[in-house]
Amino acid sequence: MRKLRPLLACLALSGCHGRQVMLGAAGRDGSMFANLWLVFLIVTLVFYALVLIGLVWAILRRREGGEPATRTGLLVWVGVISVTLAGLSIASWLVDRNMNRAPFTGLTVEITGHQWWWDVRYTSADPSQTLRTSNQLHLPAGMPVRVILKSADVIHSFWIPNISGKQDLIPGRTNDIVITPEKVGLYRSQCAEYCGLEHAHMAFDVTVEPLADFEKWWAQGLLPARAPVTPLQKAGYAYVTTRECSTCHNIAGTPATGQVAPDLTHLASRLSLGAGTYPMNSGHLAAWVADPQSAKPGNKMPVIGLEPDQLNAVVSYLESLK
Amino acid sequence: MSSPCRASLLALVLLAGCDEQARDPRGHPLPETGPLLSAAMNPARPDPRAVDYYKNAFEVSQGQQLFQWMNCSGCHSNGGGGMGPALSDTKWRYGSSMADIVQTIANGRPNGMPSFSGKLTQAEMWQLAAYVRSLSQHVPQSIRSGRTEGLSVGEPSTLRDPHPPRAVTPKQDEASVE
Amino acid sequence: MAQRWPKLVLLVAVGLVVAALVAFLIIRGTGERAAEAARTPYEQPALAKTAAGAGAHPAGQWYIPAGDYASTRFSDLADINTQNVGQLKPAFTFDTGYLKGHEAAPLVVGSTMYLVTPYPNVVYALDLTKPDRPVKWSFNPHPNPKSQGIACCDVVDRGMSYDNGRLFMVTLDGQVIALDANSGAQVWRTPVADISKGETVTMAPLVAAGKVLVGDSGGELGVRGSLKALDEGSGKVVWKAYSTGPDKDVLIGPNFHPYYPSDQGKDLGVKSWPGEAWKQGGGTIWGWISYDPELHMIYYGTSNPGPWDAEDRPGDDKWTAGIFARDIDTGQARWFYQTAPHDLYDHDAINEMILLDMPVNGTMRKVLVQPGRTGFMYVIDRVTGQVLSADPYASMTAYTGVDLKTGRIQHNPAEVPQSGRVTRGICPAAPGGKDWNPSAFSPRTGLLYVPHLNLCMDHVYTGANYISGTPFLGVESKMYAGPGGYRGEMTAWDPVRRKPAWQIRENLPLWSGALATAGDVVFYGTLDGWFKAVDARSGKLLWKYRTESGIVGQPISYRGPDGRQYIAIYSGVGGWVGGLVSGGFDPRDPTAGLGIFNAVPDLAKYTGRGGRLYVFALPR
Amino acid sequence: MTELDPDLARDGPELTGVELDRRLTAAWRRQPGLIGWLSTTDHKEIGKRYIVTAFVFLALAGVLGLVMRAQLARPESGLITADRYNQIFTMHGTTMMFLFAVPVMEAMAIYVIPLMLGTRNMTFARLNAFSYWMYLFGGTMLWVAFVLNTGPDAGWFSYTPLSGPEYAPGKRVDIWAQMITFTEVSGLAAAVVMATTILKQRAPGMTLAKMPIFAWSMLVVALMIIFALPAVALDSGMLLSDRLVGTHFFNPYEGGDALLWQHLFWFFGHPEVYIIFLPATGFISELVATFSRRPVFAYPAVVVSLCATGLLAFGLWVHHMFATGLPRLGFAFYTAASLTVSIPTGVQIFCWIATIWLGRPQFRVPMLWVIGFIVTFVIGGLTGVMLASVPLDLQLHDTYFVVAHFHYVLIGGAVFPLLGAVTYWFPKATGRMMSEALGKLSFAVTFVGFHLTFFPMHITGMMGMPRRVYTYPAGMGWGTLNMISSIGAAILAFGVLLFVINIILSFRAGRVAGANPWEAAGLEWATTSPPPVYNFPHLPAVASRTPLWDEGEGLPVTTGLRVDDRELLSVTIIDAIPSVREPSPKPTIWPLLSAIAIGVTFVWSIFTPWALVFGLVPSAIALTIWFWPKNPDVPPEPEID
Repeated sequence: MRKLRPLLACLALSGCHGRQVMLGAAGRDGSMFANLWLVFLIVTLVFYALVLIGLVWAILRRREGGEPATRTGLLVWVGVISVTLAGLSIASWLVDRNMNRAPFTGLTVEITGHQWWWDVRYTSADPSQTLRTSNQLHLPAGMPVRVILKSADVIHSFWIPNISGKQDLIPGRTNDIVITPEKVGLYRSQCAEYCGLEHAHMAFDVTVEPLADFEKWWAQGLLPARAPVTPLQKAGYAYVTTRECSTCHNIAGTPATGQVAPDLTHLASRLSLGAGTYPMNSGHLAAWVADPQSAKPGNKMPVIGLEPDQLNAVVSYLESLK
Repeated sequence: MSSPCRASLLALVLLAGCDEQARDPRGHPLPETGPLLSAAMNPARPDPRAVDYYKNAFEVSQGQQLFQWMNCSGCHSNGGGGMGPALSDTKWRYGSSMADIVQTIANGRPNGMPSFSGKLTQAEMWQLAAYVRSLSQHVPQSIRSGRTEGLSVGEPSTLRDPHPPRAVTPKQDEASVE
Repeated sequence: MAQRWPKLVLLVAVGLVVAALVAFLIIRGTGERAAEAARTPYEQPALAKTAAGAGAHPAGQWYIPAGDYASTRFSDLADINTQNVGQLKPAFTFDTGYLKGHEAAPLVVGSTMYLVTPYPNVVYALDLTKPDRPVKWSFNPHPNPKSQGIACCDVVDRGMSYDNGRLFMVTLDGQVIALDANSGAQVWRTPVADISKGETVTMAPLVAAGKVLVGDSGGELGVRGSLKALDEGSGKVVWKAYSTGPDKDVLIGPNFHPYYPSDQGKDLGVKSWPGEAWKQGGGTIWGWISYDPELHMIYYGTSNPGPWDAEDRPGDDKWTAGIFARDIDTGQARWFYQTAPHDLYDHDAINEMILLDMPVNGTMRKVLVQPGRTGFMYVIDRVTGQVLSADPYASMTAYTGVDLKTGRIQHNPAEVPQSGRVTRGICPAAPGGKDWNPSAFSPRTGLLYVPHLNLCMDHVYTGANYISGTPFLGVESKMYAGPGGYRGEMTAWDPVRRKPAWQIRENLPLWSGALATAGDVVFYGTLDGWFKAVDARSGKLLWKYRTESGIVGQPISYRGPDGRQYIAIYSGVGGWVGGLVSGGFDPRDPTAGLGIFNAVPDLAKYTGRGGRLYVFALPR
Repeated sequence: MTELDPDLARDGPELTGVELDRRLTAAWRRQPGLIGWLSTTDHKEIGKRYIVTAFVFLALAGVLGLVMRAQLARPESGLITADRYNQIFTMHGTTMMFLFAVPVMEAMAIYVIPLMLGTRNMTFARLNAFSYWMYLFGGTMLWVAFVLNTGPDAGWFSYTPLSGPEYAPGKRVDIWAQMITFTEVSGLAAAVVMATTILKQRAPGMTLAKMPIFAWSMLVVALMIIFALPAVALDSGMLLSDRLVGTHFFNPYEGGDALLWQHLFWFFGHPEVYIIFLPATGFISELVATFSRRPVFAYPAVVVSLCATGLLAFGLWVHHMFATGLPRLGFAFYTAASLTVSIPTGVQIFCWIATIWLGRPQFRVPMLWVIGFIVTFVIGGLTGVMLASVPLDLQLHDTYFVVAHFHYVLIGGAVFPLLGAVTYWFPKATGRMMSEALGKLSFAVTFVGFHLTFFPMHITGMMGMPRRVYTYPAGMGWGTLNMISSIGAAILAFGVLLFVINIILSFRAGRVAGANPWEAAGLEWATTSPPPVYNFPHLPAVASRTPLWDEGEGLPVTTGLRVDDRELLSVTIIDAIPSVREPSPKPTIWPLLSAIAIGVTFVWSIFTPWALVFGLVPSAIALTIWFWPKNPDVPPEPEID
């Protein structure tokens, strides 16, 4: 029983708030998972208890009296296991079927995994309403969302534990998963398939918000980047949109049109930096731009070696990209 | 085999192994602010950085990725050329040394090669140069890879002639004569 | 049992004999009918005719590459005919001194022939009156050498135009130059392209109604395509019509009445693109412009959208890969038809449009006919933009047809390229059923002579990165011969009956233009350097001549000062497919040259580089 | 006593005792010196080398595990770089699975099985030696490469395309794939030797129904290896050719498929777990019987369970791939199959507990490991039940929950029984007992350290921590639990260290053990400790499953085998009726030389495909000499009635 206590503590943790926990139950699948897991947990605990009781009893029992009916016991045991497993199978199958029956209402997000960041595209029948962003996901609460998953290089896995289970992004295949976030809040997703050097730093933020807020966010996302205002920002703009940055990154409405790295159009409105490596703030932004290889060694952004005043200007401009 | 002999052999393997297989995400820069390509001016003394790139599998693979990302493949295809000259043959209009190639990438060339100075870091240019050399088997066979994850582009580089044809250094191709 | 055998055998034998007899009669009957049909097809009254008013051209002269505004490339000289063409001999040759693709058509004005070479776009004026045809003058515009590196498919020049004592030429780096035809002196020079953005100019400018019309090249480099009209006298830009972007940039106004609803709406040049993709959206104009003086309208096609990777640009990508009709004075669009909405394969619409008047379903219609890169022969009402018919003339797997109700091309879902998985067997390949090399039309036969391709490809999207002045493609592709194993084909197409009259298979892709003459001879050249003359009615090969290099030029015919009929053609391999030889590329890489070199890895066996004008005439 | 006929060539009533020992020793001993040492075909020597080598790999991989725990003790720790960490976790997994777990089980069997079956050596003794050399070379190559910074870094599962030619530049993954080739050759060789030995070389009278359960488990395992390993051999071969000569097996662009790798890998990979686990259940059955002083309860049920597990193991592999987007309908089948496999395991656990119940348990050190096994393994089994469910697996997959699960299964389910088995058979191999006190201490420390390390991982997994991350951000709530795990890992390592110390001390100064110190029932205890080079003076014959308990000292023997040459007795497969006297090959250096030639070919072929052509020549020469018939004129032995 010693081992049960932490297990129960774990169960208790499900009540705690975590941005990346399985028992967060913030989505349709997440809730079903929590319930099914509880069923499995109780059943397995009962069986574990039975085994331990049997073992302790076998060790401690006094060795007198006749042969107990062990043969019958074996048959009963096999019967009990079989029936229980059949029950668990059916329960699991029912939940699985239920998860797959999520209604689909039309919001489709296309996510492409890259080493080591996420390219996110909100599709629309009207191509000009297509929204492209990176390393973040905004979802309307209560609406099933179809997520189309592709990979540009190796296998990654899409997983927002609070909301739903995993689905792999496999090169040459297009997978999809329907997720239904239910609780408004901030969550975190992390790549769940080993994808190379910086697998540990391949996360993104998930914001579940009311539909109205979501639509507002989408509309804002379609706007081009803010124009620089202060002289410092203008100097940063000049650097970012003409030099190394622009070769890889896109900032809508500017000459920075690179397509091989995360979109920076509304960078400063995101919650984190470097695919969940740093929280977003000016200090981290400066640290990241100055030396992206220090916090996330091996990522594809090179060390440019900016002079201090250039760095100031660049960070000042990037910070203004709300 | 005597034990000192064995030890030295091991050390040799060790050195070779480290060079070719190491992965340094920062590249092998002399200081980024240092003089650009000083060695390119002096062909007698090759740039000390060169060997760190073209004899390193990781750097070549990074160069390969940049070759796609920076649209080099748009002109030079997978070495066969198209808008730009072929890189997989034996003709080198502007020199075949690592420093020459970096110079070409950095400053461009008059017949259409654009300049990437200010668009790429020096380390990236060296990685690209290493990959460009690999297109004509100018890097050790052991660090080339059999294929890319993509459309098959013919004979795998690992099987091409391990003895590369000797490079022809700056000789004006008649096509480039105006 | 044994006794029944002979009976059985007899029965079977008799049955077989009867069956064979019946079959023989049936086949013979069909054969006779077919032969009959082949003998008398063109005696019908309803022939297609050159559009009234657009077919005029000065007798025995050649002012613009297409010969006339209707783009027929028809010469009314008949001295050389099917009987005597076999005696053609070279009259003279001229070496240009450059070894890239010679795609231009020579011009003949009076007693002077004007030639333009590929980059560096040198112009020569040859005096035809003297026996050794000396150079009267030459002009070197000195274009920026950097432009060589951003020209997608060899540094070609497709010709000049002559009007009113002046020659109008373009340079690879995007300058339009007017020259005095007598002296070769520069009259004006206007830059219309920015090579730092990837813009070049390779097309032949068209002079009409006092304007020099010139577009741009660079659909492979994320150029935002546009057509410019320059004042013939001053070189000032009169109007400029973009192929993407808001209506005011595209010169779409109240007179714009596209036939199909999918082309109606405000600012479709922005709304049919994601985000700001239209700014690098391609739609360049590097092909041919036709002009109908009666309707006062010009017709031209726009090129592929950028990038080639269609997954990067969801939407219809207006106004790329389509045909515009515009008012020549104001540039205002009149109608538009998109041959390939959301183009998947680089199937531009820049090919030549031949203006014809012909019966369609019993009534005469003013039409334009375009052998499209999509592989369809489009017959479009040139007044309204309605597609009257679209029939495949080349091997086709990519499309299943064109819906004449909506005008939309129908894709074969199995051949839609994607990222991460190679889609195989796409026909036609990226250069299309036919590339730029123009067809000819003979009003005598009512047939269109289409030199075209039989190529298919494997294609995969890889995602594109936009860096100004570098390629913007995002594909890898590999081309090869289509069904049948041959790579080029000369088709004589009957636009009225909507089917080929005859076809000639060519081993190598056909990259030269065609010429039809009143002597009922059709001329064209092949990549292995053969210049061929065939019977316009039957396709029978009448004569051929081996030139020094592959032919990618446009043949013309003129009457010399000595009164004889001449045929002129450039020989000098190059262009997209011929670039393999002229650029010295490496065909071991199957993706080289955007994948086209894989279709002609043997080209160097047939031809070396060259750059020579050949002029043929009958012996005296 | 009359003079013995010096030409008497067969053992029998006249030829016993010292003279028999002299003659048999002369026939079976190997040459002295280095060459002799390298040439040996004695299963005991090979088995001991195998065991020691496997434990060396265990220690190395364990150290890597400690390094990983040190790195993960704190969030955003900069102790080792991402690149190093990825190499380390790959090496840890690869070494543990391919170089420790499977080989050590084979190794124990190579040592014990012939003794258990009452035979003088294994069939194909030279192949057995060859198997060891290939294993040694493969493991050495991997570790030398790792030291040279060429350690594989694509995970022990090496999913394509991460392990493919584009995303794994250099020779790192080639080393991994070629190491697989080495272990495949070695594993298949050992499996063939094992299966044939068990089927054909049992003591007369030891019918299949009287065979020790450990032999049963090894028979099932050997057959599983023969069916499972070719899948991964094919897989790694295709990977190598993709990388080296540009084939497109795993290139989706050209019609290959990244998932093909996973299917083939897990078709091997899941049975692999049972290949490790089933021998451990065999150990447990032996230990439980000995220390409960009665035969295992419901022998037929246990044997059927073993076979059922072996069969079912091949029907589960897709449960590693629930998140790959395969058709969901089929998943229900794999869930059911995965759950079904816990029935035979449940049966075995019931039987062991029932054996304890019915017996008179003695709590010696091996028995403690058995109890530790049951307490620990059952947790791993039950979390496995959770992982079999598709909806649960889609969350739990690739998190630390899974890390916890399989360490409970593999350490609790295989290493604990192994350590128990080593303690149990140590006196047989060395003639000395292991220290009981130190053994109890090491058990206690290991047990506590293990649970402290791995139990918290269930929770870190539930809290969303993915596997194979070299670091994790602060503020995720994972810090404390990871710190506990790291402390636990140190304790666990200390426990294992105590075990090793116990072995070393006991080897030198342990209490001298007799032939049967545990008073066990198996034939291996019928000979001296350590056994003579020829194992048994006369081959024993048996009539029950517990011969030593039933027959005591009067174990019947079989006679008539040659004493002047190596000869084995073959029996019929089911009833163990003697059928043929078979010569056993003499020691020779050629298995080693063949292994060297083939090993060089393998290593060389990482660099060029031509190696396969050129390397074929020395390999063929070495193998030809090895196989050359030495006595072609000796007629085959007549059948025995």
